Amino acid sequence: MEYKVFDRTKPIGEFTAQPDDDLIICRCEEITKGEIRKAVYDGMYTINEIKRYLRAGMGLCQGLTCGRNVKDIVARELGISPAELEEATPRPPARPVTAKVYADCRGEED
Amino acid sequence: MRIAKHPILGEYEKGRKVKFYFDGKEMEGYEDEPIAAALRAAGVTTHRHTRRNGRPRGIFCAIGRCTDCVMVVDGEINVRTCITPLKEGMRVQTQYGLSAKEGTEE
Amino acid sequence: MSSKEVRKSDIIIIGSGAVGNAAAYFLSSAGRSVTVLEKDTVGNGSSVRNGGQNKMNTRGEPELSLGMYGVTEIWPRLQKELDVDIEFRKTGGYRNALTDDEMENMQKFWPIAKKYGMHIEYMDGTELRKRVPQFSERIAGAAHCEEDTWSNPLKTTLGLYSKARALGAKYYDHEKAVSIETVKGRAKRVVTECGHIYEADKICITACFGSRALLNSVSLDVPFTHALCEIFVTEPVPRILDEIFIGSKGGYYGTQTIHGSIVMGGGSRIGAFQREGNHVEFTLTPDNVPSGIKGLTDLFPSLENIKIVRSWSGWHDRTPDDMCCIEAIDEIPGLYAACGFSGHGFGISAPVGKVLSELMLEQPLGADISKLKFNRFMPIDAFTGDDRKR
Amino acid sequence: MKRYDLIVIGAGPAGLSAAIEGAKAGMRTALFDENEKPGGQLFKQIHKFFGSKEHKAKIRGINIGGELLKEAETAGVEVHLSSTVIGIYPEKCISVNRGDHIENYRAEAIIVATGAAERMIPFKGWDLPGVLGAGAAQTMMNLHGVMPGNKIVMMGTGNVGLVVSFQLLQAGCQVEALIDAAPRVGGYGVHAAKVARTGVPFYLSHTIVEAKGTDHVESVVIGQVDEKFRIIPGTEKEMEADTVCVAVGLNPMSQLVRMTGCEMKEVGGLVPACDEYGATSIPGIFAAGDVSGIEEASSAMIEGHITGLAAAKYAGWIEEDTFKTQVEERTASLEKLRQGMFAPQNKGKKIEKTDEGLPVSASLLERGYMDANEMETYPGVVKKEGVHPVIECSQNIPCDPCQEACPFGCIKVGERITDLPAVTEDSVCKNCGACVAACPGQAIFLVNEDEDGTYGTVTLPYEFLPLPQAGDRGKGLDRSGRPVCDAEVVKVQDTNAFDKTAVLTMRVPREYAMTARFFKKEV
Repeated sequence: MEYKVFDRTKPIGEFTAQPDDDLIICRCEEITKGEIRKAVYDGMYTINEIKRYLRAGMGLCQGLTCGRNVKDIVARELGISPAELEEATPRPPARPVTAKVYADCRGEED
Repeated sequence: MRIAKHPILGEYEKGRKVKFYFDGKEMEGYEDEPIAAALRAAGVTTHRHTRRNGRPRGIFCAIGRCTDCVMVVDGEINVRTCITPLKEGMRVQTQYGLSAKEGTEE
Repeated sequence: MSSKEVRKSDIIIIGSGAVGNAAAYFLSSAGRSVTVLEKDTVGNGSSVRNGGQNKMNTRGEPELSLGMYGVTEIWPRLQKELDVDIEFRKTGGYRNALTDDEMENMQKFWPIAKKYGMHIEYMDGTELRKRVPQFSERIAGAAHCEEDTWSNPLKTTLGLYSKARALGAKYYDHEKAVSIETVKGRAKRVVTECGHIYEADKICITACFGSRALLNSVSLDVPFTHALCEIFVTEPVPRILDEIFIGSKGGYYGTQTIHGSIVMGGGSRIGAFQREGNHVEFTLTPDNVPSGIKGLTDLFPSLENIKIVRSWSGWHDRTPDDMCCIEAIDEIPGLYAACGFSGHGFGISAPVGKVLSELMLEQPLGADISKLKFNRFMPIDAFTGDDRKR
Repeated sequence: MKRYDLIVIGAGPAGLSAAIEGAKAGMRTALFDENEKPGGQLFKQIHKFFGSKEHKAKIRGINIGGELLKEAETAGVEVHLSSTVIGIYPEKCISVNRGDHIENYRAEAIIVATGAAERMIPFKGWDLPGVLGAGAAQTMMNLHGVMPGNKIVMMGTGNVGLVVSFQLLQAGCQVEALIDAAPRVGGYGVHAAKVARTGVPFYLSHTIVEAKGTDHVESVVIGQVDEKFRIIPGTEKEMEADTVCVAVGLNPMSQLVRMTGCEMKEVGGLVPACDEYGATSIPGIFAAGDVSGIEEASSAMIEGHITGLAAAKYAGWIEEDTFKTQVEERTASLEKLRQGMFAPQNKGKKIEKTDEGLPVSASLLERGYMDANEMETYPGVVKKEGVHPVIECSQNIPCDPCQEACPFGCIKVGERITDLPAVTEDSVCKNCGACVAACPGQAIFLVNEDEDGTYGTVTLPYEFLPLPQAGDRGKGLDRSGRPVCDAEVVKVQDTNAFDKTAVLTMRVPREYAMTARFFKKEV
């Protein structure tokens, strides 16, 4: 699907605080709703940017829990539907893997 | 908090009873059940305190995805207790940020 | 925007990586109107696919002036001026050697380093392990370089963007520049894939490997190739090491970030399956990352029990001499470019952006870039097979 | 690199079914799952499934899981458990964490059947221990035999919320309340009714304001919401609870399939854009089950079979003709399940009338149980002399075991599997209880409205411990769980054929025979 990229030159107004800004959204990195909302006004319009800027979705669970909620918050600030935002890029390993295990890579022999 | 007998499942198949240590305190659980299940049965619900705000956390997804239930197990941090099988003599410690509190080893 | 409309500004920058954003930031700060064109989304290329290191100890001499400009002036300045903490630290770094030969080879750098005011200390394996006991017994010796630094590539790239944008730089996403057009012999216009036209007196190309096609559009070339690099990062762990570390000739490197995770990476030199449609978001074969992890756990055995949480990859734009190109292009006035960073560009991205801004603002340059010209590459000597340079 | 003909990721209902088809077609098939046990969510689903015989209706999920696994092994599927696929790479290659090392494999075709993960909504205190997914609670009690808590507030009245609430009751927990921000119950009415009749209150148009506590949930504040889901000030209400279960929907686990770079689409969750057989935009990569769109396990199984066939055809293991005939059969079966009020095409629609043109019970949707005066509208509820079935089934759902259960022809579902069951006119009920035990919705009662001029009897399904005994005295509870009359247990049937649904007959004053629907022993 084609994701619409928000026109970064179009103003989206000023950040204004909301009463539930202190709500934790990314549980692993303890990133709040307010931090995510503020980042949008700093110019972070994609989920990958939010992740790189704040670490939301970059913790131990790699965004499995908060991904959807971050998307909803960002979309709301941008005034678009969450479906228009691409989710953060999923990357291996899909679950944490101990370095020792990861380094022992087999599979050449049949 | 264990279910003695379930109307549909009857009695649960469990491994042998084993001893383990939670923050130095001796506890009992069944071999190969998740550490988190043994702790919940023993009434322990706080697995760790978060790094940034020191908030208590416990079981959340129970299938190894959310990583909220991580603890220090046999000295290793960030062990997902909901999918890590309990073994005889395991040392399980509450995780504070990235480590266990000193003095909770034995 | 209608296809006929022309968007005008003082300066157009093509590519919103760390270099492009740094240039945009310095130029906007100087009051110029800047347009940044990005083919994908902001800073989604090699600027966020690197380990954040500025490995002064492995740079070629032509880049050292830029490197020192960064270490002493530009990076500390960004750390203060940007609205985000880019985590710039003068960490110092260890570069390791497995054999005495390698060690000897490494020591050849000393007089050059001295010339640029760098502080390097050489030590044998025993001394190294006295300082950092976690290093492998297999390491024969190491060089410690005081000028090695680290900054967070994600926050730097986005922090520069955010600040440049706040200062008025206009960013356009998914706006792939396809050609540069000249008017009366000067670079003047940029045409994008969807037919939009942008106009400025100065056009600056900072588009990583995309730069080559753009240069080709005005009949210029720089001979760089694609090379795959892999990065992987661990869970955060209590502090192990402040310094950055660089493996021996394998080239893999690592740093423990302020957050506590260890960011490691390198290039396996295996870039199989580069066929059309195979995307490079995370590496192309499943062997690359494990082989890198194996190398680093051999170097640093205590990493063994730490969990890897994420891996990804990207392209290098690799030149024949592994050094970048940066200049105001003589042949076409108004055209500026910086590319070919060969896998170690992030460490000098901030000073390169600054020097680009100095070129465009016609200010004295903070670093000597005279040996980094585009036309330095020549065919090898056909008789001896040696490299030749202009 | 080791090359299989088919690799299936995820040993849930879809993955197992897909692997079975691949192996049956002769493909060298490997199935990987990160869990220690196969079956995906099936082994947590201890309730009887809806559908028809061909969909394994009235069989409990756990037993279906066992059957599927056996079938897979017989077909020759290599089942690799505790084997987490950590990445999919170009050229149909995967990396698997085998516990102490990584192994890479390639295949001609890969089917991704990674299922779904629970969706979570943040509220104040949602990170406190004691707040957990409803699926997590299910895992704790049904797999590990541990109660997730004592006093539980359930957030969400979709099928997961309703089914897990019932399971919590079965595990011996107290369910304090069912909360939903929507104005109507989201799941099957019959699932709601069986929870409501035990006395659990439903709070529709309500949400959780806050979970309070220092180290653990100690209480929960709920509040009423307006049509824009904003809390109406002054409606807050605090209830004591130590656990909050969140059941607000599922998200497809699309991480792995997205690593292939295939095209995705948004349908209430990000799913791969697949053709009707599960082929993604990348040749040789397929998706089946919840990862390609959230549905019931029964649908996932059929989808798995279809996708398995498609992969076999793709790699040249079956001919076009065989593929066509087999897929047609499966598709017809799937279509049956995708009918009725809760069909995917009706998602989010407000349905006012049944297919029969009867008004949908408003009380059921707003409070979780039907009002007595709405009852007689439905074809399953008739008043008759002697013992007769009373089928409190008021929504068109794809389910028909009741019709087959009655050996005496008392129950008829009709043309379509979704038609409301009716009690046939001239039939004679022998009070055997088979229909009571067979109904996956526990919505059938055998009622004798007037036994002797004073008392009537009600025969009802009972899946709790301790099981009451004949002679036990207590209260008859109405559909809302309110004690309405004295009751005495006169018979308890608990045969193997009933598969752990005990059938309990209680004697109540005859004026309560059409009201009392649950028995609570006096303590």
